Amino acid sequence: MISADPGIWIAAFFTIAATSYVFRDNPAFKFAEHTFVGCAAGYSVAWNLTQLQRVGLTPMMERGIYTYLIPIVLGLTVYFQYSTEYRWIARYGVAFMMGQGIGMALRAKMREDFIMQLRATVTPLDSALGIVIFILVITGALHFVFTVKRVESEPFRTLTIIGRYGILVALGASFGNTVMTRLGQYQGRMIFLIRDWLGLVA
Amino acid sequence: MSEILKRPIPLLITFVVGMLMVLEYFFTVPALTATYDTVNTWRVILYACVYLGTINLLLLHGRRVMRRDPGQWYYSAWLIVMIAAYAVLGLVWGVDSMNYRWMIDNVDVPLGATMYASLAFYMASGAYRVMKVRNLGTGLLLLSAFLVIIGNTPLFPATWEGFATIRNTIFDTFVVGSYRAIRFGVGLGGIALGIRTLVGLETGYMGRRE
Amino acid sequence: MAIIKSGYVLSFVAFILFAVVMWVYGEYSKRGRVPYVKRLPAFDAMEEAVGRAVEMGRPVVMVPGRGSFTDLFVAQTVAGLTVLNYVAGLCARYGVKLWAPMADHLVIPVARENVRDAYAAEGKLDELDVEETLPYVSGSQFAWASSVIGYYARERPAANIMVGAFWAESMMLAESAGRIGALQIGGTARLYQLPFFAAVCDYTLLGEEIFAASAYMTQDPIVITSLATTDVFRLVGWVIIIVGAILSTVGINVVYQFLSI
Amino acid sequence: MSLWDKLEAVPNWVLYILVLLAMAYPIFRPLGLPIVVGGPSQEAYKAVDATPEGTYAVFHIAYGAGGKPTLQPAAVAMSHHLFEKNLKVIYFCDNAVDLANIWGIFDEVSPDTRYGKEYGSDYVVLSLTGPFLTQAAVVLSNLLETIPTDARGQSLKGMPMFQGYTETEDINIVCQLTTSGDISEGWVYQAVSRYERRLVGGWLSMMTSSMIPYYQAGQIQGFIDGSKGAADYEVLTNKPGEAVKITDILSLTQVVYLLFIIIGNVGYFGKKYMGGGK
Repeated sequence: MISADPGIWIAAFFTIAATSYVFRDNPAFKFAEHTFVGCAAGYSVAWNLTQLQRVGLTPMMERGIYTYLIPIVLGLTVYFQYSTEYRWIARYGVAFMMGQGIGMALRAKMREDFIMQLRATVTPLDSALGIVIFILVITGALHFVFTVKRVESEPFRTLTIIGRYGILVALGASFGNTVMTRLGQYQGRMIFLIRDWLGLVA
Repeated sequence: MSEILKRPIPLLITFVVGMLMVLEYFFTVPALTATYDTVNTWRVILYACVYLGTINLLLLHGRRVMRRDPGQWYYSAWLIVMIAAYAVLGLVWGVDSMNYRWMIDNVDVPLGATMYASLAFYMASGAYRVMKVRNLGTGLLLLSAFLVIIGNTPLFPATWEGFATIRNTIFDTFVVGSYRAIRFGVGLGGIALGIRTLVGLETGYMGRRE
Repeated sequence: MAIIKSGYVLSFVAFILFAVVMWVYGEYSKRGRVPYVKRLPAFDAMEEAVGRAVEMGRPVVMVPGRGSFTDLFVAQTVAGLTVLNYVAGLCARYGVKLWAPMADHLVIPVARENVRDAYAAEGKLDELDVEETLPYVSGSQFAWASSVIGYYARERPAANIMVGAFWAESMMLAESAGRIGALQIGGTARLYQLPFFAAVCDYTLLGEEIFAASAYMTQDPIVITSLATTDVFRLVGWVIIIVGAILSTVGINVVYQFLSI
Repeated sequence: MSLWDKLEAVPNWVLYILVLLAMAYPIFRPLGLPIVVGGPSQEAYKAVDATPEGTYAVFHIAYGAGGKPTLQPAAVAMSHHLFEKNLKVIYFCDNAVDLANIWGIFDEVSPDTRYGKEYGSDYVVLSLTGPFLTQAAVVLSNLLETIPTDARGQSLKGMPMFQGYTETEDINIVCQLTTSGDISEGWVYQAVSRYERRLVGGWLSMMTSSMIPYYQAGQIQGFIDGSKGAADYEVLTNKPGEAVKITDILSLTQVVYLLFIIIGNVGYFGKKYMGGGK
């Protein structure tokens, strides 16, 4: 039994409009896309203003944490990038954001992306699995060496070629998984259209 | 004095805050962690003050409406109405209200889900049109993709468990080994970029180097 | 003494060593001894791509990615702009039409300045219209992608070069350009989009190769010292893995313990 | 036009109609194929199962609209498991779509009626903002100080589940479901590396390749590999639902996909070697 819920009908319209783009760009898609960009911007404004009030302003007023003025002022400096003369003031907010962001993103990489990965590979070469991983890691690592001329001559050159083919097989596996991702995502929409909207299936 | 304010002091802020984050990770020093927690709280509040993306959007589409760009201005006008509606109703009703959930579930979710999902069609035409075995490299890539897709399709492992084993073996060997080699670079390259930024050698984000 | 957490000592020492090695390479390059950088096949392909455009009398599309300067993909965006600068120079020299769609407000002025410099160096600045060659297409992902795909279908470019940070739109671009038979060179360090470029492009820059390609073009000492430093650590890691794996196979786990301090 | 040219000239809209039909048909006639549960899903299940009763679990919902069709079923199955284990669950998100997704999870799981759980005593929903790595640090180490209220504006310190709550130590496991690489990798840097908590990952299957080195190195306990992992977890928790349905249907769609690759290449090689070379 076809759905009577207006919300489901709106959702069905947007599902079809967003799909139509694949066949040909058309007004329904343009309308859908501008709606999507607009409401995403709209709810992020509402969300962040709510957070600013709950996390920043209320504690500052009620618990007297006036140091919260510092991040608020830093945040406002960013708007000076619109002025040509005082553009440099915006650098204060950006500098704080970049320092905090880069420092946070940088700090664990040595351990988790290098040391721990090395440790996971210095395991006994007593299984076919372990040996293949070992070969792929050392050939793959050589493939990304760009500033050492010695690595471009034998025997390293062959190892780097093996490394590149290993990487291509791995990328193929990743591609295969991406097929499942994208098809699975649209599958969900198809179930919505046939079951929730048209009610052709229980 | 104003020259120091323009560049050296912002770079110093980036370095000091960046090093605070790094040192807090390696050393258990209560005062350091307390400062770090405060800076994180400030970062959340600062984030909630910055609406540049929405402002740029309003400027861009506002200009299109003012100029009455043919075939575009009414879409831009609608976009501005959408920003206003979702922003105001989000504050009036509350972003956690059931009314707002209705607006999200019936507009945003179908749009967001379907736009990404429609990439499935590009993958289908891509598979047919451009995924050709042109050389050994693309051949290996396609063979591996083929075996993984078969392993991911319950129809095949249900007939012969070996298909699932082949798929899992490809992941447990090629993907682990090769992506670990790739991850070395992501990690070390990320550290190099991070250090360059903290010491002020990489200031792309501050606009061109004067 | 500040208590360094157990299991983090080696990482901290390695982190400090990384900064020191980078500083040492920096000092060397200041005295003119910039480290060597490998010439990648995809780099030669760019010359081939512009040559093909001259023969076919069709434009070259160069997409420097959709990243910005303030997000963590700044390095990929800068690499993309370097390749844009190089391709723009070739297009100016051989009188080929270039089209480079823009997606980020902060990147536009820098990209246009780069291309102006490239055309000026070839003495062809008068032939350049930055508004048309580097148009701001859109900030939103799918609107941007549909405009680029529209350009491929209309202009049928001879070559499509995509280097920089890409997201889900990479498959759309690669598929559409492949459909019209353009010679494709793709490169990104965003791992999730790498499979599409590798599957569809004629030449692919895998992950960090985009940094090596841009470093080769500019010989920028700052980027090259970074590459050289990461190579030092990669090769040290290479030796550790070989020694460690062999020793642990015969039951000596000293390397594993060393990596755990 | 030779046979090979015909094979290579199928227009796109025909391909798309075939894909749509292949997706629609099994919805009417489910194939009902058995699910072969993968290793990583089993490890994820075991990790949650080994969590001591009464400890805290952080559950990060970050798949938005794009990931909802394939990952929301995993969130539902995992929520059933967390409540069955009598854990105190801290749900958190950083946008309105994921908050709507969390309300959707509670509609299906109904923790109050089915498990006798009470909001504020057994589970809570937080809405945060800021760069992700900062959010993770706040949730794991400085929650009550930084975030005064929950998603509905109620005070956290007043809630029974936060009486005597000690930051970080009380959190036994972090579960996350996301479509963003920065978040899946970010959790390794924060939850595993900085705060040494157990981590169960969950993402779109296209992200598995770049995350699997962390799993093989033991940094991640187990993970949900897209809709396939979600179906596995539904089977493991004995709650078959949307994911089992999607994976069943995917069988036919992916077979059609394989045919496209084959036909495309047959046409390509036919033309190249049999006649009318390119």
